Amino acid sequence: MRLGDLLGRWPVLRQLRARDGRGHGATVASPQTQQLHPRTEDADRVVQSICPYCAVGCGQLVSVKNGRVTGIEGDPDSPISRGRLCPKGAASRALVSSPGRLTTVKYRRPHGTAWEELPLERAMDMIADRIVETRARTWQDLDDDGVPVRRTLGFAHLGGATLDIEENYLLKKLYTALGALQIENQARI
Amino acid sequence: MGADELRTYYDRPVLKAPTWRFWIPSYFFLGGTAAGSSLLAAGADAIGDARLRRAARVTALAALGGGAVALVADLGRPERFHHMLRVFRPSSPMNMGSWVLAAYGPAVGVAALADVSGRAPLLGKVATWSAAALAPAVATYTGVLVADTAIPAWHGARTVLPGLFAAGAAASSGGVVAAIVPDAAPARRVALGGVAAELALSSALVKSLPDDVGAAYLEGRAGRLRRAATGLSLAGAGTCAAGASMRAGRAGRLLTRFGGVAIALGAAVERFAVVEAGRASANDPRATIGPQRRTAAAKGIDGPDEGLAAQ
Amino acid sequence: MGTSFGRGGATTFQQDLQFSDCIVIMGSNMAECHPVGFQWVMEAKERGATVIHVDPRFTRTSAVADVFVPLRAGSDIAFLGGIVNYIIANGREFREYVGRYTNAGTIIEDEFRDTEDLDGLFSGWDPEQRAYDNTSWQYKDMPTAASAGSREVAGAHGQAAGSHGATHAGRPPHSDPTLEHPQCVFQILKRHFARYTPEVVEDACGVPRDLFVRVAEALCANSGPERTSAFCYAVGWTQHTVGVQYIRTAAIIQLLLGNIGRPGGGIMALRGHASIQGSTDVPTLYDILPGYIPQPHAREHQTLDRFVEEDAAPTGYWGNMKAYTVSLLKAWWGDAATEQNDFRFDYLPRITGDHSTYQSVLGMLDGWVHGFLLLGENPAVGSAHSKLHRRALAKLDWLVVRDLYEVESASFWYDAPEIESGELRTADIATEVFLLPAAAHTEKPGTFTNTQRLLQWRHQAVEPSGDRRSDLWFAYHLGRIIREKLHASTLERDRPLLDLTWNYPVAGETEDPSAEAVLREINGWDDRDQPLSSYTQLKDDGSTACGCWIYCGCYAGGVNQVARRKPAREQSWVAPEWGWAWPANRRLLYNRASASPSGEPWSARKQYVWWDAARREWTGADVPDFDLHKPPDYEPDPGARAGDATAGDEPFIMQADGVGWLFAPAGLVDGPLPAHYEPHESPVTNPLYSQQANPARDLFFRRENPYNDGDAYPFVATTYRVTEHHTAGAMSRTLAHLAELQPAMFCEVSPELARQRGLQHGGWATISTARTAIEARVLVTDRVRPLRVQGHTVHQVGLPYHWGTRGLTTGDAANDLFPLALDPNVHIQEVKAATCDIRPGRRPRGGRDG
Amino acid sequence: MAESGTERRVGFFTDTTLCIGCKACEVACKEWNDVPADGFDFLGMSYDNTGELSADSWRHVAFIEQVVPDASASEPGLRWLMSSDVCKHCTHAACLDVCPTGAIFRTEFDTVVVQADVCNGCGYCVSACPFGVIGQREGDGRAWKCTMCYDRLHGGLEPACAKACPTASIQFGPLDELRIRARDRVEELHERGVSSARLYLDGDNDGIGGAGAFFLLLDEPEVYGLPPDPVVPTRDLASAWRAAAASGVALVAGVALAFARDRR
Repeated sequence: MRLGDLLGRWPVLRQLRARDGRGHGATVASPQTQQLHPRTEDADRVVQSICPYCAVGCGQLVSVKNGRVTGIEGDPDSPISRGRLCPKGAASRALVSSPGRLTTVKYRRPHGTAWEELPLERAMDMIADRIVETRARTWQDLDDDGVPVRRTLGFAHLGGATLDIEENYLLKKLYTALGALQIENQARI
Repeated sequence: MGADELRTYYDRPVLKAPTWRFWIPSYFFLGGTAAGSSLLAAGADAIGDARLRRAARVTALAALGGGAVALVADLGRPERFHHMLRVFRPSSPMNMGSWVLAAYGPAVGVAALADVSGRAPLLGKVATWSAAALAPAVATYTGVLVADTAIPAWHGARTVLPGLFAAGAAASSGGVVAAIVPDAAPARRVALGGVAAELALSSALVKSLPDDVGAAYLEGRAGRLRRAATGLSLAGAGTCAAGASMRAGRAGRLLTRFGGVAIALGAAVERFAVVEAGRASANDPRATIGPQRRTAAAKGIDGPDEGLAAQ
Repeated sequence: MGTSFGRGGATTFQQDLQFSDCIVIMGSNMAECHPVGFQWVMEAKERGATVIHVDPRFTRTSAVADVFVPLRAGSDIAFLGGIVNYIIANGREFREYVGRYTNAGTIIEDEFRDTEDLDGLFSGWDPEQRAYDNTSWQYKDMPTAASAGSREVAGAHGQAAGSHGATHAGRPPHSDPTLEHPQCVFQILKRHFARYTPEVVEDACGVPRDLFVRVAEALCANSGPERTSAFCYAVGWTQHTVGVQYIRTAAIIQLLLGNIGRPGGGIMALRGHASIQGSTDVPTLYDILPGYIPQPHAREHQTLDRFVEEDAAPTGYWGNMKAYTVSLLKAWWGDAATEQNDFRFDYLPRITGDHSTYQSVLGMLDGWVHGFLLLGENPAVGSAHSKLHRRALAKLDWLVVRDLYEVESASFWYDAPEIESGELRTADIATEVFLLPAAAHTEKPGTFTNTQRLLQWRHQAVEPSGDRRSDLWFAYHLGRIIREKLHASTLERDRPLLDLTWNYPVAGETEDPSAEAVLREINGWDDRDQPLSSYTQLKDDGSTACGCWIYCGCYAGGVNQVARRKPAREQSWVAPEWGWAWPANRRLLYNRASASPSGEPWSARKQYVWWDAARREWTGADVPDFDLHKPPDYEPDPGARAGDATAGDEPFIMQADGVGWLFAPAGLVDGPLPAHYEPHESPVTNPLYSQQANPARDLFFRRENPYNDGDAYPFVATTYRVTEHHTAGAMSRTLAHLAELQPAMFCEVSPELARQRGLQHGGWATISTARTAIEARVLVTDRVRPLRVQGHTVHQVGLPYHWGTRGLTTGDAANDLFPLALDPNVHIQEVKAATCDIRPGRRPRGGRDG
Repeated sequence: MAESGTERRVGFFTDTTLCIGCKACEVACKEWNDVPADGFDFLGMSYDNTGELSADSWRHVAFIEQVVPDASASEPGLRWLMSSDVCKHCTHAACLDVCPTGAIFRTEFDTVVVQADVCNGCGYCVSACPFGVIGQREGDGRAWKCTMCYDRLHGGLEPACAKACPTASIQFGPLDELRIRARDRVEELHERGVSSARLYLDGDNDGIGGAGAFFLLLDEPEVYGLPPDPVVPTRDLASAWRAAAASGVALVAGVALAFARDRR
């Protein structure tokens, strides 16, 4: 950068020009400071969402830039939360963008002492096999008294209550068709 | 809840302790030494004592150089040291000090270089006297800097601290220069005078503060440092005087040298004592709340008896 | 809740709390666990309402309440029963409301015997089965069902019973409008609660008399035509061996005071998870199908007609249960479900008792449950006796865990406390573990149903990266793969799977199924494939399909009603155009009761829904929870069925008799009226009856589940959340900005207990039960107060349960301490009260069984 | 009095009677401003594990447990005070006055902001602040504190903490309006019998010339860790400089005297 520009950006000279003998205000602001603005203004889009923590159901606004969540704030339009969030809701951005999150499938073979990598497709196929095999092995057409039950008690499901209703619906539908009965969730706990 | 009993938030400090590390009191000492030396150099120039003048000029440059290093080293972002001259802000003693140093530094440098090189004696003279002109500011602004904080032990002593630092500047510069040229009576006198003033102002400082604030200078680490400083100064002064009284002779010179160094050390430790006292004072919520509670009461802002009692 | 009013959901919505004149928060720490919802309580307070917090601990809710009542954990029914008694004894009930809108006047069978007569038991107790035969609880001369008395069947239907009431009772043959008849509900109620005097309350709860009276008086003074009071509760009530009866008692109070169906009134159930209401409405629960239709039972329900006849009352809206069930079967098996094959009712697996998760866990330990799928759940920390759960996981053949983070339930095989202690060795654990990364709420579209039955759609913000997938993706593709594997099968058992309608449009390279298509199926369609707009359109002839009848209308007109986002400031305070609430977008349930029997508002101050005589329809601030054009004076003909059988002045349209139930002749297995029983583990003897604890509670007597006996464990332990963390901690311990706010597992004790046990503030303590011992940092605080109960002091130990072995802050799991002891109706564990001991210092390393 | 207040002065009014101690303000602040975590220490100070305002905590919720005599109940009642503290954005701001680089400056909204691209970490502001607000960040070296979300203000948004606050305990707006609202609130509380309600830093006549962030408290400031009568040190700067001038003169005189005898 040329000396002229450097001098031009020297606040002392700006003070002289502005006859500012104190140097407390705008004259000492850096170019970077003068360009400050809310990063949400740079978002590609802002999406309406709902907080995933408790059941109050606070509205959230999710800012997205280049396919990444850049911010999550309360949604002022919500008649329930009126734009406000609790500490957990306020930490939602960290929740979804934390480096601690899982990104790939981990597999532990029986008696294994360490996690192994496993392609998702392979994992899904193996899980399907386990379910089919266990179901076949433990199928009951009749119970001990000869009453039709057409079910398996060989495996169980426990779901969190942060699952969407659509997700719960498909799960219950699938498990019921499989004859799996021990389908439970957090509501029991 | 009695009015006498102070209430705090889990005994936690209200203020933040200074972030300054040992560099800063070191600079206070070195800067003061440089300033005093610049005055000695001018004095020596006036009486035409070349040996004393050279010793003073070189001491000033050495001390200031060390001080500059200390200043930069203490910054959280040393590479940005030049931002100190980014603005002109009279409300900031540190900013003012920076501008002063910006003028003082070159003067000291030129004076010393001219002397050592033996070239441009006139320029050296001008530089010497310019440095001397700025020296009082350099010696005292640090006292203002420390006083212009929220820390009770410092802010409460704002009218004494500049003087204490000036006295320290005299003592340390006199001490160092005397150690180099033991025969130079003016240096010895400046050193001894400095010590006298330093001891007087140091006790005046404590007396000027209310007990709950002044305690910071008497107790703990600060108290120990302060006592050490006093000891060194007195011992140094005694030795120096003794050395001077023994007309010439190697022994006398040796004593004077020792005395000079001890005096300088005393002045240095005194600065560390002041900084330590500030740290202790900031960490003690009572030192902050006590005096403010008294001024508040004077203004009629509700006192500790109200509040709960009203519940 | 369902048993009393007809529906298993909060009767009101959070914003409505602002119009309360008195709010009693009990069994809930609302300010800490629902801070944003709590703004409406603060609004009410600013408008002059009295806010009362009744809790074992002085919490952040107590801090802003007008009145705080310290209560011994587990003594809530004694306290609430005291209020019932106070109301009746002082004639403070809302007489007209009680007379017309409740079953107060109904005459009960002469054979009925109350706890008064049988010292803590009701008539029909069978010690062999440890179950009640509820024949004698019925309305006089009403036909009763055979199922009553069978613990197996009755117990099996907890959730269903908890969701809708009178499955067997219809309109009562005899009633006494004067409420004077000795066998009428009101008189029985009066006798039953007569012993719940302020003195007894003080003795049982440790609540000073004057303080109790202050609360009772505040409630009475703030109820009636001009004023309303509300109750807020959470898991502090449900997680007990008499949890359902806690809520019943509050329901009785609210009915007596006329606070149901009216603005500023009601009972606000505060759920702890984003869609926990949704997960019972559209359940992944063993005992119900979507919309609280019971899972058919092998003994009772082999055919659809028998099922309906057994389970649906002829009158009230449950009278249409066949239509709801048939529509569900059509949604699942489409063309394969026909009139001729009973709509494939036989495809539904049959239950034969309690198949709840705790049974499954014991099944793992006993080796008959081999596989386990955990989706966003962490029982290794979050379930009662979590140690037992970890040991069960180690017995599995295979385990699937889907979560955002690696939770303790996935990592137990190498970092469980039992590994540290040497009780388990990694190499010995044969469990095969699949850990699949889940998509976050921003990475998938879908619906949460919040605590006030409100369905809110989330738009997808970003695509999930790596192997992260939604559970919708997992369910759909798992089903697809299994169907492909079995497509050639001729086995009868595979028919339901192969006949299943499983064709959802997928999009994107990850082939994500369309959540909107699933929502459309939940809403349902008619024979021309047009989306239905109301459950009243559902038919029992197979011409309609509907995945969840109570959600019918959420996709009305082919529009995603759930995604509606009309800003609050642009509509009324009820905000009917924000999301969609079940049923039929009604925000305040039973709101017909906000008008007098003749249809006018009880008062101008409390008007909400009323009869517009000119336009001959119900109108007001909300969607009327009533037939829109049924006049107040409508009287059903004797033969009327279902909705037509409900009179114009009967607001509880789901109930067979159209009124709120002070007395529950059916639907509950542990009594038609609430009675105070001590927690299974309690340091005191029941001050009210010689029957110590709920006789019908679920217990599991086995080695891994020892119960505390007597003096070894002199203190009361209670668990709870703090604002800064979320449940088992996977969503908060992992985040620096939350973890730093509560960085250590701690326990809260009173200065007195600290002195007695030598506990150092800030130091460590070891808390032990017969199950195990855990350690925690000690927080000595006046907020925990020793209580005087029956003349001696009861100390309580507060335990947040957010910690585990993983995350940025780790600690022992409080749930390790608690046994399996469950409510018999809904099989929810008791973790709000148990006995324990506490000692200074850290727990012994190695063998954790202290 | 705005130095360069081209906009209306804005501020925070924190009404501690509405605070439920949820700490949403602390988290919302850190999430928006990317402030790092401040350590995972269990402090045992009621529910306060933040401890104090610092470079890494720009909001701090204080928790105070008090046993108080309750006339209406048979046993003494409890009072659990909660208050969300923040930078006061003083009218006469010590940190700004002493900052040698101009990193700290007064914005057009009359707030006090540190420019991270200018600060060289001299630490002077840390000792100067009479509230112990501003601090130096470990490993970063620069000074940090609340900016009242200066970037958000530019976009017409309210600060993150005020927006999140579930119970409107933290209120943001034009300072003059907030002050009127606060005084009405205190009157109302007194009428309700909350006689201990009082405002802190609500006027222009205190030692800092008024604050951009003021509070409604239920006890003395020091109970919340706040100084009862804070003063901006630079108020007394002149007297310090006078002392310096005097000592400078004395120093020169002293040295001159030391040479006097040797003049030839």
